[in-house]
Amino acid sequence: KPAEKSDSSDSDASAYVTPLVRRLAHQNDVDLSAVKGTGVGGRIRKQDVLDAAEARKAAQAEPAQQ
Amino acid sequence: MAASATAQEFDILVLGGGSGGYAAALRAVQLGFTVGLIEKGKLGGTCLHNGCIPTKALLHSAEIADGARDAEKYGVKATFESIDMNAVNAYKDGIIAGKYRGLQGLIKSKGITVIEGSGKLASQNTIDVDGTVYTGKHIILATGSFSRSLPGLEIGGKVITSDQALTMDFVPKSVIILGGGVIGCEFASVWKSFGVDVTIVEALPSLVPNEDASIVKNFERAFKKRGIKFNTGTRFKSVEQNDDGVVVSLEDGKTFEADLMLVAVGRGPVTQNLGYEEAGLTMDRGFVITNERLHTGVGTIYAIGDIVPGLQLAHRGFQQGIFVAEEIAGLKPVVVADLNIPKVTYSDPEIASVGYTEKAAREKFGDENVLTHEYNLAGNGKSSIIGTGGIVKLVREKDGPIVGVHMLGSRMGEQIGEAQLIVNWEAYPEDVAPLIHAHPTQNEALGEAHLALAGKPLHG
Amino acid sequence: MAASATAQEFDILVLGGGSGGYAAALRAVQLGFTVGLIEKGKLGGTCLHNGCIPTKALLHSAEIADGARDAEKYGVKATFESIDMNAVNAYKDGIIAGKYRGLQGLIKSKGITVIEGSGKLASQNTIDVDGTVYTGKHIILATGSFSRSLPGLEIGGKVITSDQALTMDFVPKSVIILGGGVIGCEFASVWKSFGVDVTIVEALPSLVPNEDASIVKNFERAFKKRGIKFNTGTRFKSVEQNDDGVVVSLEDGKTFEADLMLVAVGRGPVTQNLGYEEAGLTMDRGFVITNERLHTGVGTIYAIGDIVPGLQLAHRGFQQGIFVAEEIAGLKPVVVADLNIPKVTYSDPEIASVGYTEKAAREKFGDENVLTHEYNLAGNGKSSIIGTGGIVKLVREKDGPIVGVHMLGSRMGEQIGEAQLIVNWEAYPEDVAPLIHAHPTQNEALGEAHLALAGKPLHG
Ligand SMILES: Cc1cc2nc3c(=O)[nH]c(=O)nc-3n(C[C@H](O)[C@H](O)[C@H](O)COP(=O)(O)OP(=O)(O)OC[C@H]3O[C@@H](n4cnc5c(N)ncnc54)[C@H](O)[C@@H]3O)c2cc1C
Ligand SMILES: Cc1cc2nc3c(=O)[nH]c(=O)nc-3n(C[C@H](O)[C@H](O)[C@H](O)COP(=O)(O)OP(=O)(O)OC[C@H]3O[C@@H](n4cnc5c(N)ncnc54)[C@H](O)[C@@H]3O)c2cc1C
Repeated sequence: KPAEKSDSSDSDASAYVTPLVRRLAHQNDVDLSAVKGTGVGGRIRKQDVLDAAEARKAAQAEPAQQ
Repeated sequence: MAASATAQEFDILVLGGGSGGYAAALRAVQLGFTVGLIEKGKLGGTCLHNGCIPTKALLHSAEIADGARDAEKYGVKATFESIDMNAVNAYKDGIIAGKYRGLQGLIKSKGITVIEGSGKLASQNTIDVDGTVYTGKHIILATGSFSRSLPGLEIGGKVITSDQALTMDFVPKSVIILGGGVIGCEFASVWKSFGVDVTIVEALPSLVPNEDASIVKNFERAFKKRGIKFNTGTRFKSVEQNDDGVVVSLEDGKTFEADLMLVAVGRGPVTQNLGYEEAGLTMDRGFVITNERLHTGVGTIYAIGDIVPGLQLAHRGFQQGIFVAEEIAGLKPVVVADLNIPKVTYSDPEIASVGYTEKAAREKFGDENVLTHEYNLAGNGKSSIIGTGGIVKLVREKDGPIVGVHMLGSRMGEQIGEAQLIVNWEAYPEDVAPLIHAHPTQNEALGEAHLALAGKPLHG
Repeated sequence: MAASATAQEFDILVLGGGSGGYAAALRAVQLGFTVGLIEKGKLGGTCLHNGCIPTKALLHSAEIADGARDAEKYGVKATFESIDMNAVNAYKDGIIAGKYRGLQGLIKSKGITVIEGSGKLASQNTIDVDGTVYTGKHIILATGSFSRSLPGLEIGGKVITSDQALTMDFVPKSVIILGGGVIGCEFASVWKSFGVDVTIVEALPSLVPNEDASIVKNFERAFKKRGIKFNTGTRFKSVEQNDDGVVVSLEDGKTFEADLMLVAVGRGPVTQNLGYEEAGLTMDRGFVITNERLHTGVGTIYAIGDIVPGLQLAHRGFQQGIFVAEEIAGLKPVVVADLNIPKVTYSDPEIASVGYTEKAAREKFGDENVLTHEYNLAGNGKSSIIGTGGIVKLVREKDGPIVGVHMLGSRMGEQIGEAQLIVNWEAYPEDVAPLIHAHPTQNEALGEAHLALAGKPLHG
């Protein structure tokens, strides 16, 4: 997929996360490599991690409710 | 008992209106609770009236005196004449009065009921204030601390504590300071700048013994260079007062003479005869024992500030006060470990530290898992400009975050803000390194140290 | 051409040994490259010899002068007599000499080849230094900046720039400063403390026009209180020199007289006749245009520092120098936007800022998505103790991170370290709030501001 290639520098940039985001991801058991960053250059922001944590919680809660 | 106009029932009763108590009260009313704040002396407590604030005012007068004395070095022709202690006290008291007025106004405007008088825990939910009984659904104990002495060492005459030292109307010729911790070193610094012959006597092997070894070494060197004398590693034995002053003897037989002796051997908790034991609180050498969340284990009673074992610092009191108010409100606040609370000694040079010392980190993580870097302020332009030496020492877990920052130098206390964020946010040196710090500041010394520890020193 | 003992081929050739150039060279040798560093003047460039360092030395002499003058307020009897400009210069030059020696030693010890002489880009891979041609696989241009003037305004005699102002051997009675930006305001501050009658003339509607509106307002008020005069909003028209001094006329006909006029209207890039256009670089009003990663778009030529449009600051130069060395090494360094680079004006009071102003944030995120908080230093104990007012202003995205921190007050420049971490790490006020700051510091003003913006002010 050649389209993905031009994205590679983007994903390199998003590999940098702030210590706050890293710690938050750790606390919420969120795998950063699976999170899509919405910040400048695809950078992962705090809200992205919170959203990912929320999404996972929702996914886990669903079967339990049945 | 006559019915009083003041309500006698509160959601929260706070005993003691110092740093811890008033912070708890302020946060509690913000969260919608009714609060009764019991204070027998002055709102603001030790910190405002006999602690942080007056000492820092003296230290600023000291800085001004040194500046005038050394003015010529900077091309300024000025003559230092003398210290006018009445004027120093007027300045200091003016600062205290301003802050005190502000605090009283704030407490009042927020609707906190201040109950003047001496309180005693009467049951798990009541406090007796000079005969009137007040009820609180929750009780927060914040009765603070007092200047301790050693067994058999009586305070009086020419043997004083910080309380007297802060209200003296003359500059002594010579002083012996018993205790080389924060308070002792701050007074040593002030007096030296005021022209006093100062000798510190410390039983432990060094001054500021809680600090990282590199800080200790450089701090002692700086004090020596300033002409502040100290005798460490030998215990105090006795003191005699005579017409001329005091004669202090150590256990090894050495004696020292001076006009005065300041006893600065620590602060004891104010907990005696306050009904704490009777209510069933767990006590240890006078301190109130709590769990990590500051609950005493009895009813809905919490304890905060200097009566809880640990760092005796005003901002720890603030933090604990806020914490308990939020805890009562069910907000589940985050526990901040003492280790990660910033500590500053405001002497010249200043010491600022947060997190693990190198030694503690080695014990915790193992020798092979700790890396350190020491950056010398000789390489920092702004420090040279203001004429200070010093160091920044970083302690990191190998392949892990910065776990300790230790700094020494004039004005370096102000760098503790960035340092504490780094430690509390578990930053790696590599996280700090790309953020080049403003030039030329003392702050960039922190940046350089992180660059170096990240393996890419800029100027090294 | 005679064969020279010095190698003439390098992995990296750096043109200009100022903040940007020498940082690039140092980082490049660390990464294993061979480096030739071409410098026609003195290593260290503007910042060390005619910029940051000497101005901050003057500002410290100014602080000492003010301290001696106001000593009585703090209980210190001292008499301020005069400024001895020769001694001021000796102090200042001593600082420069020390740093210069250190830098030369460092550059040498790291194995960087310093090529003395004036270089000119001869092709995409070569630089001609006074007739000798050197080759670099990569070239980094870092030729810096010079004091600009206005069209038709000639420098000379009693009309000077910062270069002359930094080497004056007398204190003038009165000065007119053309330009109310950083450099103009720093000199205004120094001279006022030295007893000079100072008037700033600024064409834009305010002093320090790049700062947040709240900072501008409070800064102007503080300068006014210090007796620094300024006339804003009207453009300079002409200046006449006579035996007594200068007469400055504005476009509205107003005139001002003084001993001297300092022209501080900005810095222009040093790029003329250096072969830049000929090599095909994109130029704009003398600046070298690059992409975000500082590549010029031509061959392997990069540009850094004051010749690249944006903030003209030494630490931006350092950062860009390090960045380009790492970029060449393939390390893919993180881009630090100019917006997130800390800025300090070292006048009294100091200004420190990083990130969006309120106005810029409203434009970027929309009026309804921006929250701000202004904390007044009147509530900060340490600021009262050292006798300064000021503010801390925070700008946050609603439900998002802090995007701007703006501070004013004596010594507040040193707070920029914590501020830049907060902004660069995209912290929420709620991330900062639980970390109580050390008491009593100026630093805790930052803590209070974050507590307030997180909805739980401690003292407010
Ligand atoms: C010389 C000196 C310098 C210091 N410098 C610093 C510094 O720079 N930075 C720093 O962080 N810390 C400093 N400290 C420590 C700081 O002052 C204390 O940590 C802080 O005041 C503790 O707060 P607290 O609320 O626990 O107690 P306190 O401030 O002691 O307040 C307790 C209050 O309770 C009242 N009280 C006691 N018993 C009763 C009762 N039975 N009924 C009613 N009221 C009662 C007291 O009157 C007092 O007002 C310094 C201390 C000293 C002595
Ligand atoms: C009065 C004043 C105060 C300042 N204060 C501050 C401050 O407090 N903080 C801050 O961050 N910034 C400050 N600055 C700005 C700072 O000095 C500059 O941003 C910084 O020096 C830029 O670095 P540079 O490497 O781009 O250029 P420069 O430092 O100007 O270095 C360029 C170098 O290139 C050399 N050079 C030029 N052309 C050639 C050639 N053809 N051949 C060989 N060598 C050449 C020059 O001799 C010079 O050494 C101040 C500036 C001034 C004027």
